[in-house]
Amino acid sequence: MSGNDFIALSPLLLLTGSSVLIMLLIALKLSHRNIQLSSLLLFILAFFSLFYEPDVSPHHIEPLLVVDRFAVFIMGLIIFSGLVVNILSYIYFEEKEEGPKEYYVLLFLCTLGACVLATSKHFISLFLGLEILTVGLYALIAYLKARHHNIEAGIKYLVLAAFSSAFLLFGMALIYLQTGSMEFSIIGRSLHSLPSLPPLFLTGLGMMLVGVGFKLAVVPFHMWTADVYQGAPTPVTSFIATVSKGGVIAVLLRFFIVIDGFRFSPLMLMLMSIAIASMIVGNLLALQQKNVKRILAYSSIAHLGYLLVALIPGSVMSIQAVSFYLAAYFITILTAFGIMTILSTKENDAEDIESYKALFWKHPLLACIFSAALLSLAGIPLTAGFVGKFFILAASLQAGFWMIAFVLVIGSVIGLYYYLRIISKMFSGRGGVPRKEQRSHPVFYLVSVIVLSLLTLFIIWFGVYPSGLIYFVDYFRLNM
Amino acid sequence: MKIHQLTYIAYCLKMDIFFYITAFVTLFSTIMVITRHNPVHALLYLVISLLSLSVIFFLLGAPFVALLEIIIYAGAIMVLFIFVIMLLNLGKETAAQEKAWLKPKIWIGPVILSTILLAELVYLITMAQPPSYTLQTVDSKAVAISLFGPYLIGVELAAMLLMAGVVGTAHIGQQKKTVLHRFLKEEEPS
Amino acid sequence: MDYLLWLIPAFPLVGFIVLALLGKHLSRFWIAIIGAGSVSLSAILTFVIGFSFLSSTPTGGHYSQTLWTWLEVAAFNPKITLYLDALSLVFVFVITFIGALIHIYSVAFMAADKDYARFFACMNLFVFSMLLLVLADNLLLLYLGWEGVGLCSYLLIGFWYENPTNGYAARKAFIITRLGDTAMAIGLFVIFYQFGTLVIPDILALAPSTWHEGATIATVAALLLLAGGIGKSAQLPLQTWLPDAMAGPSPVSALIHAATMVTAGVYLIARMHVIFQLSPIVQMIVAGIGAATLLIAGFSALTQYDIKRVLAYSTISQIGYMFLALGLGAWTAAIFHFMIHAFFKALLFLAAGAVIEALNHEHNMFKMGGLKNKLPVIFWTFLIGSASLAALPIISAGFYSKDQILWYAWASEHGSPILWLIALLGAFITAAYTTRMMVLTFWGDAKTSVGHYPGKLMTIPLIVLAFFSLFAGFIELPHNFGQFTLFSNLLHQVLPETVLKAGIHGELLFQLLALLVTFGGIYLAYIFWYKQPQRIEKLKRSAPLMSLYRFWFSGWGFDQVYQVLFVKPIVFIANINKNDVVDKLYQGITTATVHLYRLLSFTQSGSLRWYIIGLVIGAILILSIQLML
Amino acid sequence: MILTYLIGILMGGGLLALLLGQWNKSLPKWIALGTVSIGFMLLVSFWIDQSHGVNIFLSETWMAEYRHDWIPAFGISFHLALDGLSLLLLVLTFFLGILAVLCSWNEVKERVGFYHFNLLWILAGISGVFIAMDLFLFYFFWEVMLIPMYFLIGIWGSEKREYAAYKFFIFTQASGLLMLLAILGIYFIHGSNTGNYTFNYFELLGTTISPDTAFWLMLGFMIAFVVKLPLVPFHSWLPDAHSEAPTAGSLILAGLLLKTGAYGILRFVLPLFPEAAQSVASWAMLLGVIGIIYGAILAYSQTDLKRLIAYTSVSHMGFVILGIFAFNELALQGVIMQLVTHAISTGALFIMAGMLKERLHTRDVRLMGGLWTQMPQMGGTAMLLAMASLGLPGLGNFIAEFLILLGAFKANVWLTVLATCGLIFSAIYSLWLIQQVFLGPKKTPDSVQDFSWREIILMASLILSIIWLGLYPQPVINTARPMINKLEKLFVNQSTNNKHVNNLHSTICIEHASSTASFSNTIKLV
Amino acid sequence: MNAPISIEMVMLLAGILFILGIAGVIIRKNIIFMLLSVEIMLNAAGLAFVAAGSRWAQPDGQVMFIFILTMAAAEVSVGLALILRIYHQHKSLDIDKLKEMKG
Repeated sequence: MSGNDFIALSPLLLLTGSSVLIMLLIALKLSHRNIQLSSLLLFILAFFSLFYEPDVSPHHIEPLLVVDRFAVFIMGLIIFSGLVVNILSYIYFEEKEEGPKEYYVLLFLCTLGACVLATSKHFISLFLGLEILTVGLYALIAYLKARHHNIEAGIKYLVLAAFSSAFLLFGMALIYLQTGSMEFSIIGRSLHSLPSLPPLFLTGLGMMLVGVGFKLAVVPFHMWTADVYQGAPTPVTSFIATVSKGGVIAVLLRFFIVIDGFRFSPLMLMLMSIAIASMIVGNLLALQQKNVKRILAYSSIAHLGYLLVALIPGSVMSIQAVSFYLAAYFITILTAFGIMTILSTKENDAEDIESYKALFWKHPLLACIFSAALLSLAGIPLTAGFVGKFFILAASLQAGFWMIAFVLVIGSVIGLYYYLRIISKMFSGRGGVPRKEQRSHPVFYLVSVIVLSLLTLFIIWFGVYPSGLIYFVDYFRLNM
Repeated sequence: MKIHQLTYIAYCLKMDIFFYITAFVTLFSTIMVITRHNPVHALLYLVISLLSLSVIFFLLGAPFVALLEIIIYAGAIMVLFIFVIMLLNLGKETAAQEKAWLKPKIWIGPVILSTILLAELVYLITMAQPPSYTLQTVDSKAVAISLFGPYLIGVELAAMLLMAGVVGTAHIGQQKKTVLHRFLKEEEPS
Repeated sequence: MDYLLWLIPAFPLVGFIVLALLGKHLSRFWIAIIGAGSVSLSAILTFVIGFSFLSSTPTGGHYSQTLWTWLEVAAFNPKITLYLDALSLVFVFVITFIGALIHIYSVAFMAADKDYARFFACMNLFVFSMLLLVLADNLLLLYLGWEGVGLCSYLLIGFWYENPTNGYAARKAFIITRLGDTAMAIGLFVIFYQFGTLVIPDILALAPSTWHEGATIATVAALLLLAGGIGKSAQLPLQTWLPDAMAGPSPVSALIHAATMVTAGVYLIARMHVIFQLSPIVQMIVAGIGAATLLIAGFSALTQYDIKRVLAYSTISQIGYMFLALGLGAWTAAIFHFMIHAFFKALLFLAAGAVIEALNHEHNMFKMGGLKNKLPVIFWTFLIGSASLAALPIISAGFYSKDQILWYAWASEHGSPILWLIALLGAFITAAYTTRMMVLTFWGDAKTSVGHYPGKLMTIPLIVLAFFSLFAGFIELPHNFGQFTLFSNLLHQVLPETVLKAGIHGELLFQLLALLVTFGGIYLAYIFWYKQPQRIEKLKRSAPLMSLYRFWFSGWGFDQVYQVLFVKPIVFIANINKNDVVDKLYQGITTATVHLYRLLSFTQSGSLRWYIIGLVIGAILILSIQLML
Repeated sequence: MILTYLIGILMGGGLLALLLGQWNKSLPKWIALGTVSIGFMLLVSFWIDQSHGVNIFLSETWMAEYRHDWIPAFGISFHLALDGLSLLLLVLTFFLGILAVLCSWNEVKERVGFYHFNLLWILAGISGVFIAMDLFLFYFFWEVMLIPMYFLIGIWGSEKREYAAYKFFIFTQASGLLMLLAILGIYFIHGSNTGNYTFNYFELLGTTISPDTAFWLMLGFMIAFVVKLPLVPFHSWLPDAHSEAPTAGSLILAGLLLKTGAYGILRFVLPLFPEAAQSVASWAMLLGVIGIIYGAILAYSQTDLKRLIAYTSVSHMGFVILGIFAFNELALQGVIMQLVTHAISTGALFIMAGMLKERLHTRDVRLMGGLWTQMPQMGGTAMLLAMASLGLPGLGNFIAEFLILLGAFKANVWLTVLATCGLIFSAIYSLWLIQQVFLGPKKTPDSVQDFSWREIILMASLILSIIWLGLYPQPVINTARPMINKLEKLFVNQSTNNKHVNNLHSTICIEHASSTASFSNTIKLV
Repeated sequence: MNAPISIEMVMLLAGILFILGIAGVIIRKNIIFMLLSVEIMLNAAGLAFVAAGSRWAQPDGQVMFIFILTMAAAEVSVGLALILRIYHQHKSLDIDKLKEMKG
């Protein structure tokens, strides 16, 4: 490992170091607030270390990792989400019965896992990144261990994740058997001369898709999503919804680009059917759901379907679309869950749709922020979600995938219904004047609200004037 | 040294027959694992399965892994299981519960599903027809060089993986007397 | 004088605007002044302009005045242009003169009504619209007046709006006339695309050179226009609205539903006579419709007991005569009958209104009687009007106009013995029901006491109208009476002369026949309803006659047939489809989606085992896709 | 620049109202009124300038233009332009905007700031739709007007407001997304044809598209527009949305939102896909006619006043479709007149329904009756509006409908005849409405107030406009003429080999020809 | 050193083990059995890796196996901790009783 390698890997190293450091701080019996603040600082540090990445050409740390612009972009998103989740977590866990300190360690570890995914170019790093993320998540999901839902969600996630990991591994083994290497580029090279995919490889890929599909929660591997989203503590849910999906999408994209899998029609057919099924099933499942967390879980199924739609053409525009949509989706979903976190009480998370009734009259700002997020998820103009969806449609129509684009439209329309349901719930009822509640943590509350407002501004900024982000996305595009 | 001798003996004893016997033992004991009602029995069958698998690893020329299989899997991990089973005193009750549960009506569906999957997998694997090749022993040295050479980062990541496991287990396993809010229970440190 | 033309409709328009906007702030006196005064001013102006027109016929035989271009799109550029020729002059004269009289009458008649201003506003608006109709130089402007009078008719029939029956009658009138109007609108489209213009003189000039006689397109256009005329003039088969329209105040019936509006169809056909001439079939149809209507309405009039309904049916019948004349090509005869009819029918309605008011709103003739001595002025004027209606020979104006039509029914080149016979029969019935009405109302025993005696404002218009009903006929005398043809001379500037069959003689014979028939009718009615009422009782005992009586009484069952054929199906469809069947489609989609949701959320059972099975099934599916490809 | 100012004023005013609404309840009304009035005055003075300074009759179609890069990566620019059609609709927007503010003066008592924010942003969105000349920007504004409208219905509506708001939003959004697909389709086709990827309307105009593709793309556009219009069978959102919305909402829905659909067809569908539009013309006309009659029949059977009026809109919008697909100047001018006059007359009816609701607290016509006695002014106004709605000559709607029918008659005789029959149905429901509400025996026991001064001003302005348009519509016609002429030119070439000529029409032609022939023969003989 | 074991046979063995593991996960009621079955699956995957590695005479397969082992250990430890939790909360390890969240 040369010095350059260190610089290139500095975000990963910083995250690793942070987790260890926090462990030490816990051992020093620092208070929750101090640990929170230091972890925040460390996150910021990790985030800013990205700015020092050598941005000339992809930096390979053979054979496992590669740090290129795309990786930096995805890592940026991931660390940023970690940062936001970190900020939002304070009040949430401060109010809960559980000692919140290990939480920060696990948060760093999960972020690390996702970053490894984003940079990996080898099955081993893929697997390890995924497992760091997953194992960390087991504990995070079941973090409030006295609560039945948390534990239930934890064990469901654990068994299913291990199960799907086995599929992933078996698939990798088959591919390895076929190609003799676990590095993406070599796999790609060995496939290069072949006009069609060898069956062993295809089988392996299929089994890998099961594993990846599970992580992405696409149909038919989606059924855990709602239970886990509901059971997990809200900040963790937002983490699952963003970080774990983002990392996996990144590595999937990289894998397909490197092996140039877009040439192989069976593969694309598989992805297409998954995407279509996800868009329809996800949106339908959320239709009359009463639990907002579950609604967002089901909607995430659909959104991952949209992302797959963007990915399928495999063109330059589709990579841009994936990046853009990912960014928009991250910001949006963080905002949505952020509101949920803020509104959560000591006993209950704000997950019942009824708890949003007349929110607009009680907390106009929060309601507006939440509405903006939901509208962005629904893909309504003026929000980043719209530009993202537009990007996806453009990418898929450019390649002539009318059918999928049409399904996407249908899905969005069904989706509208449940987003609107939440919104109209917030505006329904004629609540009295906003009452001043005594907040137990005014400073952190304020900070959280400011962060969410900033995120909302981003949502609207990217919705109204997306040029900047588009440029950014293009700059940090994955090279083909 | 011993390992080499063992493989040599195996070689002398017509390796393929040896392989098939071991494979049969593995399969048989695995089937027993998933059909036994008593957890302890199942666990013991699993140990047998793991042991016979390690023999297969030997046969495949991977002695290092074979040993790890015995030491870590059959040794450490299984012990963890046994420990938990003992801790929770899962014995007859579980056995009865499983016995009541495992009726053909229940398992026929999953078995059919599994069979379908198996058939597909077998078909796809055999269809592949990989070229003939020679099995070579990849000894522990090669593995070690590779582990601490190119895959060093992987090892470090594995360390973080374990750390995640440890922290998680520690947090979840931690016992608390009450589930009340810790601020309200100041006098009882957790 | 043509620059003053616009003032004729402008007076009533101003009257309307003032009354509509300020009505509730004005005293009754001023309302009366404005309402009646505006129309009277128009009437005076009409006399002035008419005098100048008659004294020195302008070049081209018409005055015209363009106010502004209404709109200009591509080749379509109708202008707001007023056009006064002999035909319009007759109509304008009738409208303003009789209109003014009726307005004056109304000042007293409506004096007790709470909506005094609204009444005069509507009446003024009506006069304005009607004037526009007859003064329009293009069909679009004519259509404006045409619809405008329809609106006013609607407003005035439903004037006493608290009673839903009145509202129903008003709507019925509007909608049935609208049927005709719609056809007429289509006619305008056809005409526009044929001639590229809607200006009436241009059309009349172009038509003979564009179409040959009997051309299909001419027939289509004429039929469509005829449909408009039928609706407005309450001819078969759209006549059913007029009897119900009597729900309005009597002056309204006099002005709108007797004198002017209902004859708009006559005006339209006369105005567009060239097109009708080009389509002999349609002209036959016009005659046929007129003949059929005059009979049907006559028989119905014979059975009514509401005095105003008798007059209404008689109006339909008399307009039938006019249509007959139009169909025969006796254009001037039709217009002449229109004018005479306007005088005596307005008179009859006004007098009937006075009777009704005198008897405290009693409409039933069988409850009247013996008014001869109690209301002498009314009696005498009513008698004169009736005489004119029954076409009492020599002394009544109605005789001269109707006799002309009877003669042409025989002698015109389109005439035929059948038409003549029908017209003769019609004359008989007319005489009969007129006499019946007369004797029931004014002779016999008084059954209801008189509560209200008409004042001078009411009687003077009656007397004036009676005068005209008696003497107006003398401006057009039959051949054998000296051939004094002042009226047709005037109109022949516009309308062609009637072509007679060759070698027809013996007009005197026909006149004598008509005289006989008229007296026959009078005698019959006199016997049945005055001398020997028991005879009618005897007749009523026979079942077939009674059902015939009911059939006639209901206006030949047209209402019932329309009710079953059109009204009920439409109302039925509308009501069963109240919640919009299309909406059900979308609800169906929604329901289907919700069911899908239920189905899918059933899979989210919460069971880990099931989730794993799902995963396995997914894997199987994925591998199957590969196996298949 | 005036174009950006207009939108900017509205958006800024909206934000200001929202912010100041926190402090003072009546301030937002005045801000909204001021904002819209300023915009209106700007626009009217611009209109007068244009019609005086430049000869509007033959001059350049485009009167103002503004362009600025927005998302260059996609060739998207912030491109606004104004021609006669846009100008008319903009004037209408601001006019009705003022009325919308006025008519909710006392009606809205809660969340006044947010209400006026929504109101102004709807107007901004609509204005944007009318002047956006970049397809992406158009779609953007198209959606922008929906969200505040959704809130307007969903928050300040009556009992079933949520259902109505959903339905409205989902219908328009679904169809809008299909349009987005079509927009992208034409974008890529144009891009791959020319290498110039742009959403610019003017550049996309000349795109050559294969007929099949063009057909599907056109359907994509059409679906969005006919849902908005709405054309039967896509109308079912409209009665609910109209009847549940607050008065100003109904006014804007009926007066402006529906017009965006027609505008879209005129601006985009016809110029972008002339052949494809031609190929569906008879079907579209048929649907338009069905809409005329179906809407009228439904209107007749309604008992909810606002629903009734809503269905009349369906009926009237059928005329619009009929006229548009007749492809000739008469019909198109009629369509534009119909847009303007329908906005005014139906808007006025909705305002009146709102006033009745304020007084009687019901929209059920069965509970009304005999109101004329107490409210002669309102009764007279209602009568006039009903007459406008049934197409009484002398009022604006007549001009519109007559021109449409006249134009359509040329294109398709039988359908036009059917459509003309719609006039009968419109008479039936209009009179039924008047009868139920104002005539008949009095059913409301308590005394109700007639118009207040504010309401008189409101109604007087509407009524005067209707009469003005009925008697002298020339300014409107002249303003729209250059645009219409251009549009008509697209179809002139096709009309010579028009296959949709109906039997009757051809017989008319043949008759015409033969009669002239025989006429000349007779001349020769003479 | 030559070994005549056919690689197909080894992969078949791995496949069958894998499927047996799946079957185990599906049919068992006790969460501990489920975990055991998952271990079987992971083991099968490991076998496949080792076989593939020896087919290419590379150490990578074994390296992967070691990482799988690591993961299995971490996962089992967290899993067993969760199982203890569940037992404390529900007094049972019946997976079918963990159905509080659904729909």
